[in-house]
Amino acid sequence: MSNQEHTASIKAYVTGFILSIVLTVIPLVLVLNHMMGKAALTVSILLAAVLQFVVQLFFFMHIRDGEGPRYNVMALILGIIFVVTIVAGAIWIMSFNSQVQ
Amino acid sequence: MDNSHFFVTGDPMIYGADVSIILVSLAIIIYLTYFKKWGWLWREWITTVDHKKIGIMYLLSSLLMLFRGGVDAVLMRIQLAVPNSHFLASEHYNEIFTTHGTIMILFMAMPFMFALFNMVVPLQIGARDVAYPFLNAVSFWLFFLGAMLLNISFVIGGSPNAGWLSYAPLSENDFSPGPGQNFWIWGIQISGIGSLMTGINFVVTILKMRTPTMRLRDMPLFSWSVLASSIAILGVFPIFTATLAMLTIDRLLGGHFFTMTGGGNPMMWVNLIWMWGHPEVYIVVLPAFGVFSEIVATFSKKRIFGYASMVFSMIAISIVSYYTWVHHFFTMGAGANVNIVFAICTMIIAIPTGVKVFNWLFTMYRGRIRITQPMLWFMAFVPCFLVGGATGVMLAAAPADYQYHNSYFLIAHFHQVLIGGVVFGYLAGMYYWFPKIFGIKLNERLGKWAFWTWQIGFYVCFMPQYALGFMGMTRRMYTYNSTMGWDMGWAPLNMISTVGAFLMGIGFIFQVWQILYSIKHGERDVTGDAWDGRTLEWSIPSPPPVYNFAILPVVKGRDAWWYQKQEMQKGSYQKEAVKYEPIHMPNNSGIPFLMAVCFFIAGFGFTFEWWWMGIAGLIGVFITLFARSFQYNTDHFISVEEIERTENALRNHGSIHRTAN
Amino acid sequence: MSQTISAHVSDQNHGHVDQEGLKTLGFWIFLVTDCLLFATFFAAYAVLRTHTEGGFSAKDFNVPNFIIETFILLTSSFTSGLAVLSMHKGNKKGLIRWLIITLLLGAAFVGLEVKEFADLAAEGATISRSAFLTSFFALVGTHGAHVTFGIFWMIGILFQLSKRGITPVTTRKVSLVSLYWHFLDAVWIFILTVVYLMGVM
Amino acid sequence: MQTAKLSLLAFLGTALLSGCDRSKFIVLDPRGPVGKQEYNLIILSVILCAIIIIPVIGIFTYIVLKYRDKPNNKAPYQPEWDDNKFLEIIWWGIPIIIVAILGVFTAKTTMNLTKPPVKDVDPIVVQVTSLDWKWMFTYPDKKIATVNYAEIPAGVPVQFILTSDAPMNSFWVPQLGGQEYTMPGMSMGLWLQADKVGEYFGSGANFTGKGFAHMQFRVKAVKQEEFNKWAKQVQKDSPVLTKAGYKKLSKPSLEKELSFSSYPIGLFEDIVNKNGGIYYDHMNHMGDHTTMSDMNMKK
Ligand code: HEA
Ligand code: HEA
Ligand SMILES: [Cu+2]
Repeated sequence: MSNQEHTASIKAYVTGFILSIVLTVIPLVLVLNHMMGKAALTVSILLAAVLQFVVQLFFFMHIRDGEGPRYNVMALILGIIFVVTIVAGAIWIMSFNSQVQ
Repeated sequence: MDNSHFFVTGDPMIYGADVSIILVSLAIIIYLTYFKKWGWLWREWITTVDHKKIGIMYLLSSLLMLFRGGVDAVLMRIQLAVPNSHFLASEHYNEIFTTHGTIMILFMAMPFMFALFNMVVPLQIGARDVAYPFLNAVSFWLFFLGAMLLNISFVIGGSPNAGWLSYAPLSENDFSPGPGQNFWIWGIQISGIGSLMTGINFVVTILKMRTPTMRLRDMPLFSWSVLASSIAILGVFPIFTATLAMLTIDRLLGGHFFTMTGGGNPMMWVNLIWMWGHPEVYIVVLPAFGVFSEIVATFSKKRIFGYASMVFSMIAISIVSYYTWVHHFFTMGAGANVNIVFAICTMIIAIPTGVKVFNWLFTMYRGRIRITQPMLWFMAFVPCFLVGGATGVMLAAAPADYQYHNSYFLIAHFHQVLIGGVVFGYLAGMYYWFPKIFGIKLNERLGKWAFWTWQIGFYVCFMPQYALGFMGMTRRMYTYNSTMGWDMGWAPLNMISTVGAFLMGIGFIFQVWQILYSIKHGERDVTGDAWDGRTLEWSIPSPPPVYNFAILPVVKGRDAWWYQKQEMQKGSYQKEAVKYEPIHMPNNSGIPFLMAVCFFIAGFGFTFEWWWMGIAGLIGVFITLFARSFQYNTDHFISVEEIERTENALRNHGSIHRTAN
Repeated sequence: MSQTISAHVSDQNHGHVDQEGLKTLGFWIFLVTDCLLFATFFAAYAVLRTHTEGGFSAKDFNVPNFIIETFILLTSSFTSGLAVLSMHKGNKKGLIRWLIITLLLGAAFVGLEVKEFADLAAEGATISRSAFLTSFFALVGTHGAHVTFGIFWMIGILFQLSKRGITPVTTRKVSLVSLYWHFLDAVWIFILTVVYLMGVM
Repeated sequence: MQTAKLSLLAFLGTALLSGCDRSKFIVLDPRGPVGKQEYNLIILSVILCAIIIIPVIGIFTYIVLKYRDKPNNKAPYQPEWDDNKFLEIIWWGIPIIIVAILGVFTAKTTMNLTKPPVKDVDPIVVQVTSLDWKWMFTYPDKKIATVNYAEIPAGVPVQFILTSDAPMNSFWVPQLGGQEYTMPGMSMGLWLQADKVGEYFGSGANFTGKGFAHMQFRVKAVKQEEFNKWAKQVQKDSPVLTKAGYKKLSKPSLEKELSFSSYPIGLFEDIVNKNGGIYYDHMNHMGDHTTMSDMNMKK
């Protein structure tokens, strides 16, 4: 994590920026023009969001930077697992979908 | 909000408390002034960033809170000793179990745990401090002032009374108006932020601050347990912060997260608070496991058995504990499939826990067991935790839990793991590392008395509670046998249980006596290695100098100090010529304390819905943050001469370079 | 868990810990925990989003407003990156210029958000109107508060930069604030998707 | 080791002192099929835990006694022995097996309890509303209501449908079966059945504030004919529960046992809906507009 080596270059930033814009415009167009069924639409825009998150990570936040054990990557992966657990778990549990006793 | 009762009135016990609080505060102030100790207090303690001193402050506060929580417990037990008792009124009883639970877990167990983190981890991994000493001080002061905020509710404004996890909608404005519930929110919110920062601090400390030659796989198990516990802290305390913020929004801004009206969903509170609450209990028990791992190896004179699976099981516990929270509300009826999944995940936790138990047993196997004070507590822990864990597994069988839930069976389960696991574990840790931090061994005789009264008291108090659970007695009842002529036969067992509580109280008094007595008359430890230890903390003098290690130790594997001692004994140990280098240390700072005071002011203001005060406090917090950001002169070097002077003085005490016996 | 000793030693030059690197790792971990904080608000929003009590619902969001907000924030994320680039080139002027632009974009974003909230309140869609609105204001407001905090943080750093120039310490501070800014952009993407797009769709 | 003995002693002492009277341990003395299934699971879990916990405590005692650090101790001493794959496999393996067994039975019982305890008898519905600090029971078939006591026919499965018009509570009749939360805005189903005629202790199990300790109630199981007779009696003799009456009843207070000959139509549904029920598809009918047969079909 020292500052010696950087994947940051103007090229990376511009690429990242363009990709982000594209990945923002696509879901906007899809949603505002009602282009798909509800389920498909939901999946596509979530997918676009996740892709954009990845773009940010690689092109802006330089997740690949640094040497030695990648503790930041490990933290991030664990964090993502927990995030999914929190949101999906809450939705699943709060749907109260059958009789218990 | 109705603020007409700023000072709690009406109960003689509270007037008593008022008077004693005023008297004690006065006594402290007079003492400090008379002996001109204010400057000393400020320079040496309030502004300190030294992890050892912070550890000591954590320890003192947690013992104080054990006393406060224990007094609550004794009051509850007095009320329940006989049926139809009028010792405490309903609301008062409710306040007492709420503060008892909150204080014991958040202000006793957590700080006790942080005390051990701070006192031991840097020494064990050969570091000179934690990764962020300044942040460490912030964490402590946030905890301390958060705890004080909750504690003053007893005499100002009224205490919270909706249970230690304050289920909504009972904890909402409709059912709990007044400042009590706000005290609960802000007290634990402020200290919770401190805990989160401590978690970050120790994860980074352990990953990055080890002495360069210590690989993770050489690291002592206590430090591993701290890592596992800290990972769990990072995973769940943000949820805690957010959940409390939601309740704050409901109460202060009229929101509808968990209200009955406006489309709110009270079940969401239950769901979110247990997402934090369940891992929280493993957060506090994991370091206890770590303590025992050190103690067993040391006092069996043997390497710890199955190191790799010990590490694996701890990490597994901290991750799997994230997936069990529903077992606290099987009876909410989220669905049969939900219950089955979470029941099985819960039972799975028993597997790595069991592995740890077996590894401890086989560490003793073919060892040489010395029964010292720390070891005594370990030996009390094993059967107690086994039984408590087994009743946990019984609770985990979801349909069986429909019968145990919220009954005294549950109360007995969790006291057995919390006292048998956490309290015994931390006390063992305190006995074990006391000589290291204070240079004093604790008196054995008084220790034995304390130990046995605790043990007997514990079983007398909590075994009957399992039976009470089977008799249908539910928790949080301030009285029984008073209505409708139901006599369920609960009275005799409750009486026995109360006797047990008193015995534990006596045990605690013995411990306080033991500590005070030992400080005055106790045996000094001049060797630095009071127990013939195995890990690095025993290689330096007791108490250690500010910088811990004059030269960062070289580690060749696990149990580094043990093998170094053996080499020294064989004479094969090559002592390198000491060449000191200046040591880089952080400066003391008053900002952490001031920041926490601002938080306290904010919390107090919002508690009474005095917006001006709350916002002023928050602005104060930001000012202190900015002040820190503009500070560039934050550390200094200790010169070589000073190190030489200190080391020589310590060596003349006869410590580090003695050869192993 | 199994690096070799030598790799490890180079990680920390001769026992003197690399203070700035240490702080960067800590900040990363803090960001991950902040993610979990947002996740909790997201979870509450996901559960409560239909609980509108017959009032304002997610269908009624102001579309142009959130589109503009999104592009402003995206651009500011880009400009904060450019600031870091200038810094690595040793270009103090460029660094300060890009930081100021980032900060102004951030302020514009917050301004639009405040306007959105004010409009909602004027319509009677306040935080206490329904559980849906409570969870909406809490989630989006928490993000807005983060952005606001970032703005003040940048102002503080700007002062330090103008006084001290590009030093290892200020370099670390600029890197962290920019990391924070990218992170807020990433969170916003999910707010855009889950709150606004899934709302109006 | 001493502590282990001690715990055993304390446990035995406890059992003795409480008079060895099994009937006091109502959870272990179930009087209906639901309670019995849960009882069986309890016993199974006790046995499975005992199988492992007791030997471990035994081994522990043995090791501590044998490997004491005494000068003339002849037991082997191997300070470097720290690893044995075979042993490790054993102690990962045994708990896994036990957890697997317990897990299977837990899952089975959980699924079983979602169904009516017997199939050949038509169930009845009793709606339960927890209030501050009393229990209200409404009988949609008989159109009567009671407070703080419920009468049910013995041998007939009862579908209790639970909600709350106050902070959430938990409905628990230990001898008939386990509890379930009563929650505002929800209508949850709970199957219970009394095999024999008798009076059973019930209580609220989830804390709701000041009067919580007094939220105990009586469930009286009687023969079917008597049940019908009782209902008729209530319809004839008792006062009416009006809307205003309910409003007063739902205010925080303690009440004695009460009976009402009728209650406002749709009372239960209104309670559920006004507290947020409109946001859930209620899998359990609220009992007002359904016939028993399509309830059976669903399960
Ligand atoms: C330090 C605290 C701590 C610890 C370690 C545990 C450990 C466990 N707990 Fe406990 N628990 C609490 C503190 C703790 N608990 C608290 C405070 C509450 C109540 C909160 C409240 O409501 O206020 C609670 C409540 C609670 C419930 C909810 C009950 C209810 O509300 O109805 C359940 C249910 O599953 C449960 C289960 C377990 C299990 C399975 C374990 C396991 O981790 C235990 C594992 C250990 C062993 C099993 C022993 C050793 C293992 C072996 C020798 C291996 C082989 C054994 C077998 C296969 C059986 N606990
Ligand atoms: C680490 C956590 C911890 C610890 C250590 C304890 C310790 C004790 N607890 Fe606590 N307890 C909880 C955590 C803990 N508890 C929680 C989370 C709850 C749930 C709260 C809720 O429902 O919301 C609870 C609830 C709870 C109840 C249930 C209340 C109810 O539901 O109505 C009871 C009842 O017996 C009880 C008793 C005790 C006793 C007797 C001790 C003893 O071990 C205490 C011993 C210590 C002392 C006694 C200290 C010394 C005191 C003195 C020196 C004073 C003077 C001495 C005398 C007068 C003798 N506790
Ligand atoms: Cu739990």
